[in-house]
Amino acid sequence: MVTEIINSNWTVSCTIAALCLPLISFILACIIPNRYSWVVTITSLLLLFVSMIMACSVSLTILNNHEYWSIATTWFSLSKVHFTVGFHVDSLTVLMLPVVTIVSFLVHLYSTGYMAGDKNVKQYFAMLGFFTFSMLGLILADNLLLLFVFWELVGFSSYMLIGHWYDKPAAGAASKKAFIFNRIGDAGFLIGLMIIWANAGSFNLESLHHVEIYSWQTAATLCLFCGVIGKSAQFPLLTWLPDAMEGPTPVSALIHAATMVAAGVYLLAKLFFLFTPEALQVVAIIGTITALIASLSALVQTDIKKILAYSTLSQLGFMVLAVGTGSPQAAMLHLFTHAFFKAGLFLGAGAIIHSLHQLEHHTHQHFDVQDIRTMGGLRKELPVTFITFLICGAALSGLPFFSGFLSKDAILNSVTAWAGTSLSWKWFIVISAFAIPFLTMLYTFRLIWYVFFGENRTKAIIGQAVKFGEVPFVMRMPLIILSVCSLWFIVSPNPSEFHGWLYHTLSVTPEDGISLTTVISAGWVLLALVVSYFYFRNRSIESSTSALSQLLYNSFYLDKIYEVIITVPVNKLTALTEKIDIRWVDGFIHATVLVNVTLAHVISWFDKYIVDGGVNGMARVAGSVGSVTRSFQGGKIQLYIFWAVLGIIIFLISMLI
Amino acid sequence: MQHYLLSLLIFTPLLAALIALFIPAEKKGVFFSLAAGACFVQLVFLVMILTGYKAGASLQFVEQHNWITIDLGTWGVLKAEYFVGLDGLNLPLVALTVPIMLIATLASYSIQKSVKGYFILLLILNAAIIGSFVALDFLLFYFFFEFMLLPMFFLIGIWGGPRREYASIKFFLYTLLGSILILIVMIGLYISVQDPDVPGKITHTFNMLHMSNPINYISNSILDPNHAWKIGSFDVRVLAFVFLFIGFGIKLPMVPFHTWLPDAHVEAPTPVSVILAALLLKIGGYGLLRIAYPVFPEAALHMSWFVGLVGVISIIYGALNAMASKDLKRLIAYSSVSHMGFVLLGIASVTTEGVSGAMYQMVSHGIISALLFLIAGVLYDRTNDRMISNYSGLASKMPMYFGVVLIGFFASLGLPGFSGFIAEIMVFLGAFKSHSVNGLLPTSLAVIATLGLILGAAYYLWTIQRMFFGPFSIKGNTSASQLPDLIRSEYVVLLPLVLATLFFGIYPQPLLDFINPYAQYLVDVVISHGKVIGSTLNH
Amino acid sequence: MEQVLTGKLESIQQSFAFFLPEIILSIGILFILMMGIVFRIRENKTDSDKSSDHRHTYSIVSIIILLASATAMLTQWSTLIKPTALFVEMIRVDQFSTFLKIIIEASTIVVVLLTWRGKFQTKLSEYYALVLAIVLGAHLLMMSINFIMVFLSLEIISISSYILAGFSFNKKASEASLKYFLFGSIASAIMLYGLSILFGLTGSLDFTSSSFSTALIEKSSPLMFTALLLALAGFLYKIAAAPMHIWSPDIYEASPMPVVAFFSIVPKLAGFGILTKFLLAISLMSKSAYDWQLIISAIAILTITIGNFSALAQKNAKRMMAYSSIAQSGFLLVGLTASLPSGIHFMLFYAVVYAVANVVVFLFLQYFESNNIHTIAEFKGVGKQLVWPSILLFVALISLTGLPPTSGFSAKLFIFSSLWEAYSISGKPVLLVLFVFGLLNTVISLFYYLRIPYYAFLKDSTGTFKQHNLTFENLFGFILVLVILILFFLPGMLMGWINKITFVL
Amino acid sequence: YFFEAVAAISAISIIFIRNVFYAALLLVVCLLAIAGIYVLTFAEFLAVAQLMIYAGGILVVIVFGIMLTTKISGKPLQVGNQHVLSASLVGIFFLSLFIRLFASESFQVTSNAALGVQNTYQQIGVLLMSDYVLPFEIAGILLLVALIGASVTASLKQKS
Amino acid sequence: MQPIHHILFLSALLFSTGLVVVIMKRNAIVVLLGIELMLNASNLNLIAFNQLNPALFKGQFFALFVIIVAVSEAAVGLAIILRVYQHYQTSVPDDISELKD
Repeated sequence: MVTEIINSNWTVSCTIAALCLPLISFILACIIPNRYSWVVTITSLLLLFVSMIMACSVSLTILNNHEYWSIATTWFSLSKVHFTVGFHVDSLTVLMLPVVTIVSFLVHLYSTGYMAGDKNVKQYFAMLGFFTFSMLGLILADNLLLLFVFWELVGFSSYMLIGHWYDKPAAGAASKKAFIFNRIGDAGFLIGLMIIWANAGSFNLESLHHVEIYSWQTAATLCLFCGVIGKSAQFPLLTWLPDAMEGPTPVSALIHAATMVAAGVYLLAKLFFLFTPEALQVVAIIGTITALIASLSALVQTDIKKILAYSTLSQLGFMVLAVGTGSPQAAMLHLFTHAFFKAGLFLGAGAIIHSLHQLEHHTHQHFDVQDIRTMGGLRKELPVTFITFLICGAALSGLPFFSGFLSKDAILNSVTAWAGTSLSWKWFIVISAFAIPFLTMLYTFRLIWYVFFGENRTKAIIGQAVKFGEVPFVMRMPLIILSVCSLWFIVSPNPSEFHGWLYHTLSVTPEDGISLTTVISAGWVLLALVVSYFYFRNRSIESSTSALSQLLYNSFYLDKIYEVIITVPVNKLTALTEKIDIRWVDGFIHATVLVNVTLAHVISWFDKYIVDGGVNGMARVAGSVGSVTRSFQGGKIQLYIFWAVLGIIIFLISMLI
Repeated sequence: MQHYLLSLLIFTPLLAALIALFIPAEKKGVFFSLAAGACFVQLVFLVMILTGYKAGASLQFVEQHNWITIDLGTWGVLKAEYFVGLDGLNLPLVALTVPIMLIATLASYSIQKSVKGYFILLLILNAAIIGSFVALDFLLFYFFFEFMLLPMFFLIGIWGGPRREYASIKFFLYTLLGSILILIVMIGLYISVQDPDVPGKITHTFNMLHMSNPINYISNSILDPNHAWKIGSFDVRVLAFVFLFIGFGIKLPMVPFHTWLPDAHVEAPTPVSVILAALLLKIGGYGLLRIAYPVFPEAALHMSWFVGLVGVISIIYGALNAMASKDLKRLIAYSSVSHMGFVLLGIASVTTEGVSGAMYQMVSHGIISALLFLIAGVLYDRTNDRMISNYSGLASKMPMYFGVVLIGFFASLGLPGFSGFIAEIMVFLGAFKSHSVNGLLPTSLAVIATLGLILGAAYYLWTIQRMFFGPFSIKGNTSASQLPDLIRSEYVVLLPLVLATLFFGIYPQPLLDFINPYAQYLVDVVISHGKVIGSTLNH
Repeated sequence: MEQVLTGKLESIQQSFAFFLPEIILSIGILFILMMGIVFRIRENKTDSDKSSDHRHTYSIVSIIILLASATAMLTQWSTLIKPTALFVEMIRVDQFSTFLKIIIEASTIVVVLLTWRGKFQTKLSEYYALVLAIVLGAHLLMMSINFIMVFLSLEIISISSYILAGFSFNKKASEASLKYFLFGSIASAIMLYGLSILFGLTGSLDFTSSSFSTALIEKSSPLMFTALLLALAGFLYKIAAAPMHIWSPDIYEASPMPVVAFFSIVPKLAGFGILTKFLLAISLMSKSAYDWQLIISAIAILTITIGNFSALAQKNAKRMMAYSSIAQSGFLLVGLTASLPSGIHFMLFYAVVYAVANVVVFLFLQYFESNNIHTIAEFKGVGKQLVWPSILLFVALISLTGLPPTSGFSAKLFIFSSLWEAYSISGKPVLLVLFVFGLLNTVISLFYYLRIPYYAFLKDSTGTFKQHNLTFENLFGFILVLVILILFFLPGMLMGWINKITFVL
Repeated sequence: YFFEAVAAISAISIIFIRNVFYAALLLVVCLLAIAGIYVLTFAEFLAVAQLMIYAGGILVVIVFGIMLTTKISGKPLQVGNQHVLSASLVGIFFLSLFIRLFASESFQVTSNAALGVQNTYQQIGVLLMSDYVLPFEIAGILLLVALIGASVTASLKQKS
Repeated sequence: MQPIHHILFLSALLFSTGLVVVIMKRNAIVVLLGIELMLNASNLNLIAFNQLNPALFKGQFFALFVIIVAVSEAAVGLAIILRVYQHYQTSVPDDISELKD
């Protein structure tokens, strides 16, 4: 399938250039002194633009000639084994390359407006560049080790970007949480890697293709799936993503919607051949649970970004579900479409937040700029934003003629095909799979109704007539591009047929005909739209205190559960180990290893320093032992003699008897 | 010249110490320049060595002179030599030692209290560390090994923090306990081993290379591999291995013999902490690789699961304790415990990957821990306060410092791109592979070890969150004006380390070229000898 | 009958040639006593206090005597390859005892120098006479092969020691002297009782004779064992080994520093000399019915442990050194326990190292005592003001602990090597116990040895110290410390010499 | 047997008598009895030495000592007991031990060899100057040392 | 029963008695007496054993030198006791205890 063609040198160098330019952007941003931080904005924008052009041209070329290639060079080698750095371009890569570079470039562009005036703008752009580099590396990597390297680096840049406003305690906490959750997944990923290594002896994806099926594969792939769970925020590690919304909104768009979180799905698709049916079942179940939880939670959120975050979660769950049902192509398709419309939604939300923030700045009034309860009727104030947001929202909710409809369709198709005709537990998953688009519709339009329709609550809060400013051009521009990308033609020329040109690159054997599911799903979402209109159109959001809504609001109290089952025990454990260290290990060693007395005297010697408890008790015991050995040398000579003679007697008895 | 480079490396600091002895104590600046100068001279020698070294497992730069030869009458001749040499195992460590000593010396610029004594001790310590790395004669090794203790004892005890006396005594006693265990084995070994090169009378030799060859054992001697001596139900050779393991493990340090480390680190002045963490700990791992494994291969194979278990326990336990630490230096010290657990795990796997990883981890940890302790020192220099809870939001106050801290912390928690990642990956490769290659370590052990990665991330990030994030505020009796960002002299010591850890993280091959042949050789030797000995015992 | 007698007389005449060192000592004792009388008479006449001059004279004269006797021994050295019995099987000169004798003479010279630097000045002629008498007694004790000679020379040492112990003439000293006397005479009474039974059982007073050893094998009864043990007790008392060690701390604390240094070396080594001979005789190349190796190891373990553990708690430096010397006796016993020729060689090496290190310690302890430093806590901050004495003292203490780079380490290494070898020959578990125990005790001993340097270097001083004229102490201490270090780096120098010593029963 | 009984009784009485002076006198009695035993076992020379040195020498010294100490302290010379239990345990142990051990041994007395010995004094004299000349000389030194020692110890009254 | 056994029993008795006296009596002079008893016990042994081979006089000579030693010990001992007496005004060893830890 993969043909190495020497002639394709051009694509190779283009790809490598596309990969390295963001890195150069990062390095430049690090080197350029603080005074010239404005230079950074320009350089990184330019570099990213070039990178994007290159990536797109590579993709287009390869899409045309199907000349997949890979190059590799030895990174380091142990005596017999070599670890390589290599890139491999195949259909998945080709799909992902433009997505990452385009979204990244747009986010860069957007950020020049959004982040204007931020004091750490240099650092911000540096990390954006670094992230793009890592993400591209992740896509291009031809072996699992390298993939893991970039996988981690992506996590690191995410950490840095979430924590960008480190003055905010919440941002710090969120970034830490994100990294640690990722790390938990990564540990699993690493175990999976190692199992593969130990059994197959290679990391190279190509050579892994030729490995026969072994019993270890289920374990290995499940471990790899742990990495996915962490990175793509699947159940049970999903709560970091909503928290990660503390980062700047463009970052959320880039990392936590379009690219990084999707990397998990990408990985699944890429390693799909390794997964055994048993593992896939787990994958499907996890995906379903995630999607359900997230979409239910999204229904009651009030923070605009959080709603989007939960929506991302549910979409990711949906994709994972797709992979689990044996259709990585569908998942990739959804990933592709999702990247654009979700980025568009986030950037749109960012635009709203930006303008509200400006407003807040002007009026010197404080209110929560991200709370949808403070918004309303923005349709008139921010028309461009409204339209783009609407288009992207429609794509998200899967209305026909939008890209989301097609990709969702593909997934639903594969789910039904997978479930088969016989009734089994798999039908629960099918039902859920159909419930999810419905829910998606509900929360999407709930959001849209609240934000853009109805009366303008912001004015009510501020209490005066204010002038809303539409966001600057550099910010509007990406919105428009992204919303255009959310239309159907990006997937397929036929708005009802997902087997478009994109799907071809992914799958060798396209299926034919408009399936029943397509029709059903179209009707289904329209029904949902109607429901949402009647249910949410004019309803104000009162903070509901009902148990159910609280449950959903806190996304089933997963965080609380973690606290109870992980954080608290770990804290207890650390306290315990500390105590063990001071009291037992030290105490034990104080008491016995140095044969009691020694340390008794150390301690009596230093006792004024050792105030910590525990040790003292030991010391006293040991000290008394010491004084016993001494006491019979008190000063009574006749007693001495007695002891000496007694010693002789003991020797005599012990030897004679 | 070529042949005396190692001796020059050892004796340069000693010579400088001797010169310093005759300079009146009032001239404070002289001692600093003298010590730094000596380190620079060493650096020149090191470069000469590195250029002259040919990759491969063989010994190079060997110097071998008779040291002690005593005729013991009926039971032969006792022979100890001045025998030094370099191979893939100790070259990286020597190459680590020299720059780290230079950095530690430079970082000692601010020492005020009895400067003369301080630098003399530092120079002696320098010589002893290099000596113990290059010595190939057990007695010589032991001499240098013990000789490190006294300068260290005084460096902690005189120039340390408020509980310095306690810490120094604890350090000394622990290490001495360990070295006594080593001494016991050493005595047993040299009595059991004869020098094959000397004909005629039995020559008891301290030569480590002879010790690791089973044919050199006097038949029916106490540690003769072909003759199973037993004490109670214990095989003597296994017992000897365990003694060595504990002896070096104390130095490493491994749980539960680690408690000297936090105390010593917390109390020691910054440069001494740097040396302690970056260099002294390595001697434990070095000893295991140099002595314990080659000399007792079958015992090592027999006990490997135990070594691995202790390694894993150290990883987890150290990390948990680090999480509980309230003192920055203590946290870093416990993280050292955790990281040195990887060394044990790697060694225990007895695979090329694992052993290479362990060796790589030693170098990497040497660089990173030096960096971390210098980082802690920066803060301590400014405020005399290392309590984590007393700081908040430092990132906005000292952005460059924050940058360096980030690099240090993430390097330590094993982010790709830093040397720690390469080392840990290789250790894991070895640990997971071990089960299928030689069946020494159960996979579950390796799986548990990955928990260490998560915990590592947790305690470092938590620290960052507490100290650097959030709005700026400090507690205690410090004021914000005491917290300027990094100054030039601090860059001088910090930057080389940052660059080194990056370099070895991105391009590990040069170091692996040194390490790998030895690791391969060691694994081959251990496995083949271990099997040979094991089979002769069964017959 | 007559011929037998003349033969005996001739052999006695020939014996005098080998007896020269002891004759020199005896004449020296008399000479010093005479000098004392002459000076006293003159003092009474001139009525002027010129005792300080006499101090020098006494010291120089005793050093000359000791040197003369040592020279005499050195000239004999080469002729001593074959042991020679003297005075009709009363004593026997051999290289082993001569070696120890030379150590003793050398240490005594140092002790004389210490006395010369010390402060007490009364009754010096008697003092030196007694010192020389102890040296003479030690010589005889190590050479004797006859119970009568053993007993007599032991008593010479003891009686002189009782008096020397009280030589500060204060309350404490007289008390120490009384204690020493009571304990010592009972120990010797017990030993005598053992010896008398031995005589009865074997019919021989010469414990190296064949009749003694055959009787030992033939009549190995509990009574024999009891008698041997009682006799051993007397020797153990001399070397201050458990359980006969209890006298030493009190005596050390109260006696003047040079006397303590003297006690810690001379009678102890003499005791080891005779103990070695006696043990070699009674263990009969381990043909004996009783496992003497076991008993000696048990004693060694006990001694090391008691010595070390009690030393831990001491606050007075001299007292601590007393316990330390008990522990060191235990280590010396380790060499004996191996019951190998190499073990005894190494014991001799250890003895040299021990003597040197101990002398250095007492040299500087005396110096510090002149600064009113008695307890360990009073060493606070000394290291910063009196740098050189503290460093030299530190090295000596490290050597006693047995850490590189001091010869104490080599000595311990050697002595435990022979023990290990003995274990691999015999496989007795008790030897292994002793091995591990002894080495672990080293860790413990480090603790108290380190306390003085610890206070000296790590604590800050409260007052200032007088800078006495230190050149002598520093120079002398430096030379001795150099010896300690050289013996680590080049132990072959001394061991080569020691290894030539052969043992014949 | 008479002498033995006397010696035994007087020795044991020393334990129970409380007056120092009487104790000393009892010792004399004991020693005299032992001298008697010497005579009976053909060690006349030793018996004489015992009489002269012990009874004549040591006892005089001891009595002298008792009187001096009494004079200094001015207290009656009563002596108390201590550690009674441990002392008697040790004593009984050794007594029973030795009696058992001695009883288990058989000592061959050379038959009538003692009767053949004549002129013991001369023989002793010759032996003293030949075989035992070194102990003889050393004993001289020992006595000298003791003399010096005693004088040194006792004479420094004025200084303290 | 052999003719020397009764002497040996007597010596054992004297030895034990001496030991008891040494440990039990509170007066140093009496302790001295105890020591003399012990020495005499040894002497008795020696003389008794001398009978096994009387021609050589070994036991007798030993005993003779023991007596000499006993004399010197007694002399020195008493001197020391007198000395202590001057300092402490007592000859009870237990009251003399300035040397303690």
